[in-house]
Amino acid sequence: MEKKLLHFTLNGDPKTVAVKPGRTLVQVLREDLGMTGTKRCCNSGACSSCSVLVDGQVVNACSVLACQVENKEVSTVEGVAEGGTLHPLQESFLDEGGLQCGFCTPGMIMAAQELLSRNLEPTAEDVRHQIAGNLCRCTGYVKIVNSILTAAKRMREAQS
Amino acid sequence: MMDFDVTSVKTLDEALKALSEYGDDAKVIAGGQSLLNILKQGLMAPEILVDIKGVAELDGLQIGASIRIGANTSHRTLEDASALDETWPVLREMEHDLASVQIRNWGTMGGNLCIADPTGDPAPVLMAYDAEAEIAGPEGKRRLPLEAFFVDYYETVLEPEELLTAVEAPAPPPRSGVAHEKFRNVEGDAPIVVAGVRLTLTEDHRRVEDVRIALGGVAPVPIRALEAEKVLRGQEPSDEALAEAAATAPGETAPIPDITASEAYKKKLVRVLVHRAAGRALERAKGT
Amino acid sequence: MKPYSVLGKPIRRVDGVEKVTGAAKYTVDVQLPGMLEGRIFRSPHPHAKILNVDVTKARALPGVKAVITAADTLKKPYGNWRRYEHLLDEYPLAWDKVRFIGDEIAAVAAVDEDVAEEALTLIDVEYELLPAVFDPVEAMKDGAPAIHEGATVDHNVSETRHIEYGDVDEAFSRCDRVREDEFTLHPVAHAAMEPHASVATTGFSGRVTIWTSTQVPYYIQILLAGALGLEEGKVRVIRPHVGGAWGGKIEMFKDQYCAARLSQMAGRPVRLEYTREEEFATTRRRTPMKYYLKTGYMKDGRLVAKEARTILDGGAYNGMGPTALYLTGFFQAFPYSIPNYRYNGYHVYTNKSPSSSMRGFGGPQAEFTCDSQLDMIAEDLGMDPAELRLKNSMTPGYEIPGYCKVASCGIQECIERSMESTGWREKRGKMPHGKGIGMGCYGFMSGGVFNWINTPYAFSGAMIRMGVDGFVDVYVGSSEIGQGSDTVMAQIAAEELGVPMDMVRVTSGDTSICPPDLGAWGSRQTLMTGNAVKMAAQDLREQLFEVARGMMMPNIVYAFEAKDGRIFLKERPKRGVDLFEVVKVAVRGQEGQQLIGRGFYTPHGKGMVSPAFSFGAQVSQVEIDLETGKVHMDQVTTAHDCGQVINELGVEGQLEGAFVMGQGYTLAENLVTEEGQVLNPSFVDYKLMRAPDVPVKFESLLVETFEPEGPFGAKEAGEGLTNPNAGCIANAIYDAVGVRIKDMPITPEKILKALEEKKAKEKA
Amino acid sequence: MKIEETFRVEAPVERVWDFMVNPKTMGPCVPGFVSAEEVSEDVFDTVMKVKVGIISLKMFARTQVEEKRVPEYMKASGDGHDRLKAGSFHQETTVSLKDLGDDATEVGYAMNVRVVGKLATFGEKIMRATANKMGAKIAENVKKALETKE
Repeated sequence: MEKKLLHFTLNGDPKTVAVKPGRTLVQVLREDLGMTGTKRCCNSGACSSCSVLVDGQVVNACSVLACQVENKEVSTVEGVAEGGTLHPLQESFLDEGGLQCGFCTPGMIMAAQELLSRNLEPTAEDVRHQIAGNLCRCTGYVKIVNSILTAAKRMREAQS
Repeated sequence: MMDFDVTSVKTLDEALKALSEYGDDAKVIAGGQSLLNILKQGLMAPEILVDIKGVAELDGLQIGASIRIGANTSHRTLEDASALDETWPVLREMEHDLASVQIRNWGTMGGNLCIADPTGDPAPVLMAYDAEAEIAGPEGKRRLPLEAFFVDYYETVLEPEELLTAVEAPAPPPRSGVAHEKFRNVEGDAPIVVAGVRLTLTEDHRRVEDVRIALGGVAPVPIRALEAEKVLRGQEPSDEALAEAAATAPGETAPIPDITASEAYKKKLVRVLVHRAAGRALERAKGT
Repeated sequence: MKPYSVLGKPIRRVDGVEKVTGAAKYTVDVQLPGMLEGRIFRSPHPHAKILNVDVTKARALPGVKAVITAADTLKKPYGNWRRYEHLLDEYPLAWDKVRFIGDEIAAVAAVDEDVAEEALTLIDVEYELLPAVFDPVEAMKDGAPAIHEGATVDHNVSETRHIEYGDVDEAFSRCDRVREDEFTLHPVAHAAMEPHASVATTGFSGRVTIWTSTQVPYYIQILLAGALGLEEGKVRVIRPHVGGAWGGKIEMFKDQYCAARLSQMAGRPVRLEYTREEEFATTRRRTPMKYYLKTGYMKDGRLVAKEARTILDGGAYNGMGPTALYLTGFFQAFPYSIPNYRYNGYHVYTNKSPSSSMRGFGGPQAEFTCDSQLDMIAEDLGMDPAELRLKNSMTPGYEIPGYCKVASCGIQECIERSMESTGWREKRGKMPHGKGIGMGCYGFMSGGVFNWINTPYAFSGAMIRMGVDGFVDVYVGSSEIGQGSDTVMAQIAAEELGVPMDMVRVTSGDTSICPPDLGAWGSRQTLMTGNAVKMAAQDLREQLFEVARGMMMPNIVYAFEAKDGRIFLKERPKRGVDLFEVVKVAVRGQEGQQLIGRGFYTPHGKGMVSPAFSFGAQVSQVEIDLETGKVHMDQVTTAHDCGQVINELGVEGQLEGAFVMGQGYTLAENLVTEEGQVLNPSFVDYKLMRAPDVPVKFESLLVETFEPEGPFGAKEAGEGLTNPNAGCIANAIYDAVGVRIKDMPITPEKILKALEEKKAKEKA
Repeated sequence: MKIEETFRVEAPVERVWDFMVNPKTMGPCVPGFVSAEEVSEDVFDTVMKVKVGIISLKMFARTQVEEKRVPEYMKASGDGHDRLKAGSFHQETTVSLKDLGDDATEVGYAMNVRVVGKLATFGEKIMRATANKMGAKIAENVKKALETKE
């Protein structure tokens, strides 16, 4: 099938890529743009390892046709740390032990980032609900939930 | 294999034109949260996808005497719509617990209904709310009750050149309560059985004036439990009456056994969920 | 309070920053110029003769660069069982027969995945279908189809294991009571988030370099070299970050062989990544077992004799099944002192994907059956099941002659502390119908003393170099697979050398740089590689002291100490020098001497299983929906004895993760097959626990003992933690609603059915 | 996946037999049937269009008659796959006829299909859902074809 030009913003930078119409966003990010921070794990929208933000909303990049993000803003885990300093979410994942093998971590962080962008005072239940789609085989989620709550707390403190 | 062309349309007319042009070779994609999985498996090989996600006139809610949900409205939009709390709160409840946030953000109400997976969450709730489907085609628009929209397992009444444009549900009559129940063994997972109930009391709150019981996951299509409704209609709103109706419902179902549960167990779940949903609907009706 | 500066504290993972920023490279992220995409052609039949394989059409497809079939292989069986050749039953590509749906027949490398997939559809194979058998008991019957024609295979039984000590029959004859039960255990998938994947490239020198997702780089080097007919030095295995493994990556898999072979033939790098469907349907599974258990005991609760029999559904090939066969028998007698014990296990071929090692390596099956039966015994005696466990649990110094010696053992304290903190005595049997509390106990090995490949010895090695760049470089062959071993090794080195963590760099899992190490299986890294690292650090420290002595010229011979980046006189701490001044003097001094410490470890005379054992007790509290049978996990408390805690954060993480994995094993996960076809090879249909399912309250009690054989007294904290989950949940369910489910998984449907049958009985 | 039906046809057993052993006449009774070609004696190539809900696949199969006991029993087996090889299947079919006298026949029809590949794993539920209906439809079509006087 003919390739078509796709224009979108990736972590703030304008991108133009020629892609086949049948390609998914995760393929374009990982294969065509070499942005391998976003992981492909189940390729069926059931594990959310490939979570990225599209116009600020978290989606499964394996279940989004690349051509559907035309003119939209996509952010990935590579864009979370700014100016060489880690995001509070990343710091608290390290402090709370919110990761082990790390394969689900980029997706977790993107899902958490969406939550905190809407609600800086989440309860543990809010957090568990937000990451219900994100599978993790290592941690049992306990320390991931703690990490996100700690990040929220730190971000609140930084604001006040 | 994902080897197809995609044409992104911006208006309903463009969409319909594209569909009548390509006919059987085309499939409609909105959010594609289910469709893409089927395409990846190679279980369907369309020449072209008609991408309607950008059709603004199919997106969003119109709230008045009834609620009109554009086919392109995302699950997340419904989940966040506080304007529903007054009259259609259970739509929000249901959406809040549908699949994962990632899927709610990109998946649409129209897509969910058109895939016609009988275990889908929205259909039974919408059927309880007495919703209608609005379909656009070459000959213009037609409307039909949502329960008539589903024909068979993963099959709807839509002709290849037709498009679901919206679902519309009236405000429940006064003294009504609505509730949604579902069972799943793992949270955040697809439900095994879903129940939606709308229960309306008589003015004196002494009798059940009307009731609608809708079920998902217990037949090739979402169904109404009409016998169970009959049992309850006109009765005193006692727990016994609810229990009797709930006990009737399983007889109206024909669940497909699968690796998640046997036919017998699904029937048991029907009784439990109908009883619970009816109970909560009754409480809400009393509160009005 | 121990004098440690980095041990026993919650320490950030050394690989953490890379992982939270997306910078960490996993095998699936490796991209090389000109890299081809590989795909594997698999059998659609559970059992068939291969009459003909025709790949001419596939080879002719534009964009296809290489296609391999058995004709391009050495047709030599391979596997971890090099020391037990009769167990080698698997070939790089099937040539005579296919034995399960998914058996590998051919592989292609093409310019992209679309072309590769199209090429697969152009491969034509002629089969002669053979009758298939899917149930191990059926497979053992006369006239069942023979899946392998090995001289040592009889009625599809590929291996048997026997364990016996004490006088079992005599002991049974003097027991007050005897209880017999049968259990069925189901298959589950490792379901690591990162699929099996390899990227291989062949240089003009003929040297193969492979990046691969594995627990055992050293094994892969040997096995791949063997399968390709190369000297081991001609194969370099690099293990990038690994996205989970749990025993699912301790063997050579076809992605590794095919990527390497295809890269040889195409002369270009080849990536071969399994799809999620291939992960579920064609790799490995936790071994399904039929378990028969007979226990004899006295009225006072003393366990006197036990007999266990298992039939393992091995699937189409041995995998590591025979080890699971042995270990499930061995740990059936853990962590209790049972003086008379007999075990007979049978490993049986069936036409399904092979079952093999998975976290616990037979332990979860052993403890589920053992703990379930113990509670039934306690009820029979009218005893508190926790008291029964206290009465019979092992104590330090416990010995099973000829099998193992248990030096450190904190099981009793674990039981007591988990009882206290959960209010066991107030709760057990006293909560309202539907709520329940249950206990499970466990013990597990800290690394196997055995090795399957080439030598009988388990070994680990380490090398530590200090350079003028101000860093300590630790080189180990251990495998960081997410469990945190790199962090543990860094802590041990930092502690021993008295330097801060951020001065230590760990390089692991590259066979051309790191010392050989058997890798990550059997919970061996902390104890075995840890000992090697400690020894290397001591060796290096002595070298530093020597130089320091030359610098400081103390007039009498003082003992030196290294701490906080300084080397000083033990008795006069003020007199000292900066550690890196010492390094600089040594390296830049007139001798130009290099500071490299060597360390190695291999257990000798440590019995047949392990030099040391971890122990623990787990208490779970559940609430059950009496109308649907659904189990809600309220709370879990685990008291774990891992000797000296190295990294608190790491141990807790392992405890929590292991429990939730076990919760899935017990309540939801099940790899369902029908006539050999896996029906749920996706995360849509295979149910892993999700965040809202896990216990809201999770309590980890770290019971510290000192293990003389472990580095700083440390033991394992990884696999053993999966062993008690199923039993303790099953026992809590029984306490809640009085039904005992003996066939796993314990689904809501089974619970509800049992509840109804119970009601019916009570009526009658 | 099993498709089983036992039904009564108002037609003499010989006629039912001739009808059911001939793919040209029997084929059209199977929903989705497209064509059947005789390759050699008792070997047929058939094309089916499987359309189950959203799933729509063209399946190519070769069927071989393995056992015939005129006019009461026939066993046939076959292998097939779809164009993209998303799925392949192996099927065994037995037809047994019982003469009920006065021009009526009892037909026992059993088809055991083993589908593998994505079609089986993804389509599992969908196919189970339709298996029963499939059997009923076949029976209905056979009756219609045979009971209408020619």
